Amino acid sequence: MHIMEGFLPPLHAAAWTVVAAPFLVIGARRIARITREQPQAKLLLASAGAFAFVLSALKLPSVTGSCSHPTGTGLGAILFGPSVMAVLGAIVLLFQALLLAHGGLTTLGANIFSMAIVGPWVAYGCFRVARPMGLGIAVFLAAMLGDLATYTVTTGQLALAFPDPASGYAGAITKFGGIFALTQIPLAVIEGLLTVVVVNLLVRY
Amino acid sequence: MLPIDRFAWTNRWSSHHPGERMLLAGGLLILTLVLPPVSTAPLVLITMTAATVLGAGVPVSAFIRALAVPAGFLLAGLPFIVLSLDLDGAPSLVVSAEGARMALEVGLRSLAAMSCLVGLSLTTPASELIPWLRRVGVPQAVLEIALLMYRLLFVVAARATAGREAQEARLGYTSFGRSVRSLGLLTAALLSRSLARARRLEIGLAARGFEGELRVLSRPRALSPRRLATAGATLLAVGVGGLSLSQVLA
Amino acid sequence: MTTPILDARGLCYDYPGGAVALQGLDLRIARGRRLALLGANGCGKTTLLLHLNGTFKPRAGELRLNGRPATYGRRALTDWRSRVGLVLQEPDDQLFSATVYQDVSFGPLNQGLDETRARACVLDALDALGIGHLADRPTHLLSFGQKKRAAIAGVLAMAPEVLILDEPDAGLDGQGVARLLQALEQCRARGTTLVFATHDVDLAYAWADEVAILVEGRLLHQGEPAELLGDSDVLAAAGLAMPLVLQLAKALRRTYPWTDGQPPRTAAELIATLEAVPHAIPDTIRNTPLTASVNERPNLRRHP
Amino acid sequence: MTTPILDARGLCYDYPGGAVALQGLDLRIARGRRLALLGANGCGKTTLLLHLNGTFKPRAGELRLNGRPATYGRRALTDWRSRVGLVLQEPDDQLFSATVYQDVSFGPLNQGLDETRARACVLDALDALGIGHLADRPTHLLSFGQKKRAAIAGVLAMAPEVLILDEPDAGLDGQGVARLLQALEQCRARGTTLVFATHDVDLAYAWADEVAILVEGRLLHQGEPAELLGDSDVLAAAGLAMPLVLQLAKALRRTYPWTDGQPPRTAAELIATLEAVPHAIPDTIRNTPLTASVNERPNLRRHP
Repeated sequence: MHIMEGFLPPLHAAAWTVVAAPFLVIGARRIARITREQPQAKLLLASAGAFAFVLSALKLPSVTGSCSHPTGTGLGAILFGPSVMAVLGAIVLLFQALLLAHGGLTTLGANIFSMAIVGPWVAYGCFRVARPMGLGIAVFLAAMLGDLATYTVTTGQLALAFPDPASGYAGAITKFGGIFALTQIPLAVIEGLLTVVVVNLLVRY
Repeated sequence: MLPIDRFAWTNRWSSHHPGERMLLAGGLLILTLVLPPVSTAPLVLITMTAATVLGAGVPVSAFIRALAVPAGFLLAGLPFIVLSLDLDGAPSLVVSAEGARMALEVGLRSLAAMSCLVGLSLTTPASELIPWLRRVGVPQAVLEIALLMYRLLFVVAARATAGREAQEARLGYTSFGRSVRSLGLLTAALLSRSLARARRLEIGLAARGFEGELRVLSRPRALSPRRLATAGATLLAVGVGGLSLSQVLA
Repeated sequence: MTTPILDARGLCYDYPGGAVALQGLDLRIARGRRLALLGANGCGKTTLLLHLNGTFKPRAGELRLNGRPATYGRRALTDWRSRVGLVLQEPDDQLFSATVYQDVSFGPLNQGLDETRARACVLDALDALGIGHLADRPTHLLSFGQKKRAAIAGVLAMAPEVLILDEPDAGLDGQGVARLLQALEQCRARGTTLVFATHDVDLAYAWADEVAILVEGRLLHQGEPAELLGDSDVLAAAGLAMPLVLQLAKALRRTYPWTDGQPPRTAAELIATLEAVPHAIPDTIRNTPLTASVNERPNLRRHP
Repeated sequence: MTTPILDARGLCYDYPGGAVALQGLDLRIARGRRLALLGANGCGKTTLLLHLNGTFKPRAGELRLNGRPATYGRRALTDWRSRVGLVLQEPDDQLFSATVYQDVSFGPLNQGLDETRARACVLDALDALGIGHLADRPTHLLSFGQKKRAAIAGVLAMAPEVLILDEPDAGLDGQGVARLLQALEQCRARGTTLVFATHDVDLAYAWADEVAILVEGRLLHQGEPAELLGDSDVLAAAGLAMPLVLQLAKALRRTYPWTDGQPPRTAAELIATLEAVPHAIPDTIRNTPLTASVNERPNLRRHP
């Protein structure tokens, strides 16, 4: 769920950028080191990133009829690890803003934090923890909970920016959380199912 | 796929130095964020639309279409700022004056900011914006990956589109269950083929002497002082206009 | 005259971003025939094919399927795509499953057939394309020609009335093309209408009952292969060259005339024609040196 | 006899997984000529090309570059690839940059040229391929034929002594092939040795000074195009058909003989030959019906 351009107050936008920055610096250093040792990794990472961008532009079948898009967050985290995924995810988000007008430049920091940092880390953690329960279950939980974590963070970001005049942050979280619960939980489940189908096929290849 | 990109390469300003457009769109974006939105945002929206449509010659329909999707999300989200949730006693939703004022400000600010983003991306290819990230300290390796990704995403997108068409021709999206399965099949195939393509690209680039750096030369383009001055004057006018209009409104 | 199975009238289509693809295109596809859609790269062939099975909806114009105007509701599209099968140019774009068998079963299962009937359709399609022995092979280990036939089998298994193929000969060597055409002849024998989009005039001339020539998103002409492909003006307008066999047949006719019947369509036919001639050529001709200048070699084949 | 620019002897190569690609292949590439590597799909053409520029290292056998045995150190490879340019079949596997100009500049920069000289090489290569006007176009908005020429320019900008192209005509229509061959003729005029891998016998026959026929990872024959491509036994062993022009020239020769000079290589030459004949054919022949049976249409083109 992208926060659109100009939606966040400037201070919030700047603050989320600062929060996301250390993760990106670590990820970028790691990529710089990997590619110094293996220059071909540049081609592989760029291909994976291009794939992630295209995946996010494919429409996901949805029960409600509304259209949504797979985030590929869980899949990316499982395949490449969360620190590399933070940088790839950030580039994908930049392209989504510039090529599709999804998200924005000033809100890039906030979106990177929810979608390219928290989502992948949660997915990766779930995958590691749930791996003994079987590949399918681990992949499903990783992808679904990674998505839900992203939505939860987005809810928090919006609530912090727009506290309810009457009930403050608690009310704002209830409001924004309510919308996301209705629309995004089914999508997170679908993303989980989709990722299981994909990983099963990849394992078989 | 990706009509915004097509206009970015074919508009009237595409042969100009990208810095000129970054100054205009980026400057307006900053003004939108820092100045009072109710007075500034409409000026920014008008200026950016005029620049993109009249200046760069992007069809107004393309500008509106690019703006429509995020603006739709914006409209859907604003009621939740207008409505206030009262948690004391039985929870109830009420329209609050403060909420309405905030929604107006956020809505205008966001719409104006989107027009800057859309105006910039309809007139300037993403591949010309990315190299500027070097100036904020992004490592060369990451920039090279981003630029390569820009090229490859069109290649992958073409395969994704064709694959989707082939699956639809074979009735792969006629029910929910089939759709999830078809999309899963498509995703897995795209991923493994993207990685296979990376290996073929490795061979293709090795034949051209690739040893680690993806260095290329761009055609030199000069910044036009006249256009820079025009952009600066526009920014000044919008800034002064926004500020004085907000005084009048107050 | 019977109702055409597909009838397109005045189709217009623009791509987002402004590229015009079709500008008022007409086309009639008659049942049970072999139609070649000919045109240079970028003339709108592929865009047209994507209209013929309902993937794209025209901005203007109308498509009739068996005489009735096409509608784009979900059920109508399902029915449409069961009748009109489309095979894209690149087999890798349409093979998704792990094995050939699984991949070919994709369409029949989506049509709602039960497993027994789907299995019969799959085996039947594999058989028609002569790849029954490849059923359990993983798709990514097939050769290019095998992939192509597997992709066609996947569409054929849905038993379409019309089978539309985009550039079926692209990337195949001579034997591969021969095998493919043989397989398609099998399909036609079962009554399937065949449509090829191609830029290969030689193939279209040798194979089609009818050709439709496209130029810049419009139909230039539709008719008899020998007539259209023998007309230099039509070909020049379409940016195509004359089929080699026809070029030679015409050249031979000037010096070495035959009657006004149908000119030969393949090298084999042309040679058979020549061999049927009594060898009574006077010695004066027999001894005339006929070699063209060897030093001067034009770069362009097929462009006299 | 001069030293061949590239000389392969007994190359052997296996793919991981057991597929044998080359089994003792020999090949000599003479300087300044046009060599066509002919063979059916899967005969090892592409694998051979990847050996010729050092991408693959043979399991056994030897490659000599200008008479000296190839080595596979980093510096040796850099030098080798500057001398032997390889253009892959799929332009998307070789184009990686946003614009044509940027992409073409990659090779010269890797060769260590300074900016001024690299820019000169880029413009020169774009010019040779007739795509100077596309320099600032984005790679992804090019047509297939334009992409192909851009990919070739990217290799040509490195000023290789040998330019090797894998299936250069694949996916191009007649005009696209003509434009490409014209551009390559420009390269040859500057002294570049040209090597094509193709399965198109017509193209090879019309274009090459010399052909090498590959079968299952071995060299079957290397020699004169007219000689090898006119030999039915050689062609049958390689799974290839005879070039159409040569088939007809031979058929005509039986009924309509010419001297023992070089047979014509293109339709244009063949037709010119026919038109040079005095029209004194007796009326008895002129009136003989020569049409082949129209109802019986062989499916296979080029396979008599």
